[in-house]
Amino acid sequence: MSGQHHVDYLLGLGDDALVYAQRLGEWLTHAPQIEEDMALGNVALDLVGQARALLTHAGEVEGADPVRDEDDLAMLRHEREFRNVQLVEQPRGDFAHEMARLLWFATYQRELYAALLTSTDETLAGVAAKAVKEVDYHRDHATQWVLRLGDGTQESHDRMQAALVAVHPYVAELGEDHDAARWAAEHGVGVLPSSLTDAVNAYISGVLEQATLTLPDAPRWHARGGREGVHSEVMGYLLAEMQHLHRSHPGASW
Amino acid sequence: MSGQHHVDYLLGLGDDALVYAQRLGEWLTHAPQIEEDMALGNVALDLVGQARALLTHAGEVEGADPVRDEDDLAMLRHEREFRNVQLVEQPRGDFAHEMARLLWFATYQRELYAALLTSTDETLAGVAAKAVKEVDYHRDHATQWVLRLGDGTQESHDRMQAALVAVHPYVAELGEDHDAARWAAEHGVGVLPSSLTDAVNAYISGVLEQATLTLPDAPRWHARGGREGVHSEVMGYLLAEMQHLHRSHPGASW
Amino acid sequence: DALAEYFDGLIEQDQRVEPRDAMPEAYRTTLVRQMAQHAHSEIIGMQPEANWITRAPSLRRKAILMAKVQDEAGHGLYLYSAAETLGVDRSELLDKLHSGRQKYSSIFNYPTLTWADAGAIGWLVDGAAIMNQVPLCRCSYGPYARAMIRVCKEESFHQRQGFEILWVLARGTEEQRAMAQDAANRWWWPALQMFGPPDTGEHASSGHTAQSMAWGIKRFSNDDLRQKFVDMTVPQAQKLGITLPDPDLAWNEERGHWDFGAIDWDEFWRVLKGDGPCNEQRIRTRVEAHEEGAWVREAADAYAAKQAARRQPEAVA
Amino acid sequence: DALAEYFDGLIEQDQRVEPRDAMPEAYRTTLVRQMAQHAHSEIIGMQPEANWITRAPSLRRKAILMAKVQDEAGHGLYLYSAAETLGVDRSELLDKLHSGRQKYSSIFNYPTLTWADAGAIGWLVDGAAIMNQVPLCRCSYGPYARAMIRVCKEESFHQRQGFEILWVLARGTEEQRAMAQDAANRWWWPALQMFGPPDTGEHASSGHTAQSMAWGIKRFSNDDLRQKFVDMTVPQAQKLGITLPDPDLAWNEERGHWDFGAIDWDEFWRVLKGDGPCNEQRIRTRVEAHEEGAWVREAADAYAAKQAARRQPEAVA
Repeated sequence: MSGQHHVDYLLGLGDDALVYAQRLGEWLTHAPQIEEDMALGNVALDLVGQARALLTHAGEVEGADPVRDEDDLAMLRHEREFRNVQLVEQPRGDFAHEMARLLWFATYQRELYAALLTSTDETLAGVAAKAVKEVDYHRDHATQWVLRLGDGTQESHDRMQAALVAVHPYVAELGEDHDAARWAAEHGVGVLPSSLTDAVNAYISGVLEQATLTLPDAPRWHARGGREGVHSEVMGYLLAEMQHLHRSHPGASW
Repeated sequence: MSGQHHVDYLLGLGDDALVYAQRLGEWLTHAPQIEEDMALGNVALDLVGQARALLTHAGEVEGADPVRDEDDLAMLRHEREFRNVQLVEQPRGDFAHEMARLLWFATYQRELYAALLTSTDETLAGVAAKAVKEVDYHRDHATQWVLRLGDGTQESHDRMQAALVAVHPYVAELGEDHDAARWAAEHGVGVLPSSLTDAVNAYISGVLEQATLTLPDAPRWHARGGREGVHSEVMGYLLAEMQHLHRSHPGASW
Repeated sequence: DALAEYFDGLIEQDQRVEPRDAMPEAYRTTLVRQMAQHAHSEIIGMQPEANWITRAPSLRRKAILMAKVQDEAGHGLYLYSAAETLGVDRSELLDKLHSGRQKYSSIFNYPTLTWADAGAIGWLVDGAAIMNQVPLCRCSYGPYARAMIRVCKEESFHQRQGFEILWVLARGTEEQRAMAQDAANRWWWPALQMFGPPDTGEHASSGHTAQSMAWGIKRFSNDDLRQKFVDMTVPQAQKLGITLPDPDLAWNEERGHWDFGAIDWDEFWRVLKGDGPCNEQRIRTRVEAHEEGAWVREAADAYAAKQAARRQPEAVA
Repeated sequence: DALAEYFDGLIEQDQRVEPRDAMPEAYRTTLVRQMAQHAHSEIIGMQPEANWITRAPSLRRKAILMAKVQDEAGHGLYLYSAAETLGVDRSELLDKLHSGRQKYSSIFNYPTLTWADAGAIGWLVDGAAIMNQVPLCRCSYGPYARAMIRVCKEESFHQRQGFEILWVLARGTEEQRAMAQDAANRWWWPALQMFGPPDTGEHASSGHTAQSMAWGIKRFSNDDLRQKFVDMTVPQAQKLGITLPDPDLAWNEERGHWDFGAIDWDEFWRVLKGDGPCNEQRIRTRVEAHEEGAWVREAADAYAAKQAARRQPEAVA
């Protein structure tokens, strides 16, 4: 089972990156300005890169015969086998919604990868070393936009505040400990998500204050279960789109 | 080649029904009133029934070894092999848009099936005999709504008129003759689409006049190529959604 | 007084109360609330299954599923009509649904994650609903009882269809079997919760069970219905070859019933109070459809008024 | 006058005209129009390929495609900046694109129907674009020439990537091979049309070729570039094992060039004038993105203004 926990832990990290890259990829040609098509494309590209490294490694640790590669894992798993948090699978909203989501997610990833630099899983530590710089930029990009939108016009302030409310039910899941993470933390492979929460909240509180925004009240409900493959109903549509071509040509190379 | 024309002709009819049923199915739980969830569901259900009969028959006429059944044809063909007109694949718009589309499509289907009652392809004539009554109801349903919306409030009038404009570039394709139809007309199997156009236009003009609406000017462009498998870019997403589950379990029964 | 006596007499003799009959205000209120909640459940209950219409794995299944969702819309309409016989208006009840002042069955706050969920909903959720509803065919209020007769007939058809979906999956590929089992795992406990809190103990609610029983609106207690459901369903699960996710499930020779494990009533209350996976989504979807359709309904009204005026030109002039 | 003489001298000596240099108004106008059209083509040209980002068949291909579409955004930015050196504003040029007063390359009015289209666009469309653009690296207007050097380097990378997509497909399953061939069938003729109408004959346009050549903005005629493209591409198609959809394609020993069949200029003009499969869709997508982003751009401006004011508090007080 310890092997499975290790795999599941890596899949959780990889699926977060993959699924969020998928949503960010939808922005290309739809961004508010061309510079932002590029910037969001960059973030998505970094995340695809992280996903590829993490899924490849997950497949190696799993050691199935034959070994499942990044595409086997991305394109041929069923919805219940994906271990990403529900935050990243939510449909694209307006630009404020995306910046709220990116702020939380990149801040979480930044703390996560910083902690993983010392992972006993050397491949994972290597991924983290590269990724921590990438997500530092992502966090900064989101921060700059949250400041601009929060302290821009009345409309942008209202939209940004509404976006924080919309995203809020999904952020608790980022800090929820699950079996695979508990195993990983015990073995020095990974880190307990809950151990990152204070640093994440501190950073975000700082940004929101400077942006004249307020952290919303505790939401009436919150998302749970992504790490166990329980997703929201939008996930199936996302996977249908992502996997359809690959599944339409079984065994083909691309 | 004559066999292929026969198959293609049937696929064209079947794909129209299937793809439009797919779009109409999206309305369930989204209609403006519960009665309309039921009514649009009914139309969709009739069209799925027509599609099943037509695709099954197309597979039999094709006579591949093994014979392709309705699900092989619906779930395992690629986009370029679908022969529906582009009208039916367009994304769901507002309710006026749907009623504009349904008015054109059901009026077309009504003339079509009436003409196919005397098809030398007895199976096709049988499908037409059942379907002609169904589409008569669809046409009537659309007609009643176009009257209500056209002659309802100012907003509904404007939306209905805008919907006619939006749908207009897609209606010419319904009346375009193509190789398979020419073959079918020559052999008494089918009918030239162009031969239906006058009757379709006459009916719709009558409805629009009564609804205080006007037929839009000739559009700057019009859709072409659906019968040869050239679709609009939305088609791939529709098929991904429709086929993903089936393709995810190769060889499974349901 | 005489009216109250007449009503009490009807109830005592197990006869039907009809809209024209005088009735206690509390009886009327209870019925309106119950019928509305029931209607809302049908309407909201369309969503989890409609989620699979565009993705059904075969055209036959697509057609069956469309017809089922359509039937649920129909059930909603019967039930709103039944409620309207007591002087309320559908639009008023919908407003209460949309604003959260009236509830719907909390089972629909769970997501349908795989195709097998369409089967599990038919088998377990419709199965539990029928168990609740069959006694209502003998409900003291005539219009409700008659609506339920019609609804129950269709529901049992749906239940068989759900069973058949799972039957085929359970005899399919390894992945299909796993899908069926997973769906049963996720829907079993919420289905047991559909009968409401237990009749006694710390989780019992301060409900109106006794009064509803006296009025002939309710015929069996929550726990009795739940036990009947378990007794009916366990053999079906065995036939399917699906394991129900309860290690305490065991035949009790003495009781002549199946024993089952403890239900997580904390989860039940949590979801009921809003912290379920889909509460917000279900209401949002419903409200959006309603709001986006406002201009259509207004147009239909305006058109009807114009038509009426045209039919009576002298009255207008 | 002296300024005109100076300009003519630069052109004669094949030297670069820079923003600070005086230049004829017609030269300026022609350049602005051409650079804008070129920039618009990069921006609109993102759409057909972005259409496959979420559906790319492997993660490696997804990454490459994202990077490519991003590069196109970058090219658009270089080119708008180059145009801005002549005193116009990007937002003004975008308005002209959105309202149809300025064009983009008509090739992007065709849909990408299969994954192979991502390959065909790279191979044929970028290939044709490079053929058009390489001479512009020696364009008389400095900022344009420098932008083109950068663009061309990336474009030839894209062209190789497109070729490689088709290479893999052409060596793949039967369905993949058919997909590659189908894409070539659909993109070949539109790619040939990318060089514009023929230099002579009934379809020749009353363009500004002669003047542009004299100014060093254009270096080769449309037909010359088209021939170069055909000569380059035919051997590549042979290497791929793809048949170009032209029965008249034949090596002409005498000319030392490939002969090719008649281009359907009626279709070219029809699509250019708006009756192409995607003209409306491309502009609608672009306009929607722009309009939906208006509040974001306004917020960024407002924030920048506030920040500037904060940096100079005394100026505000």
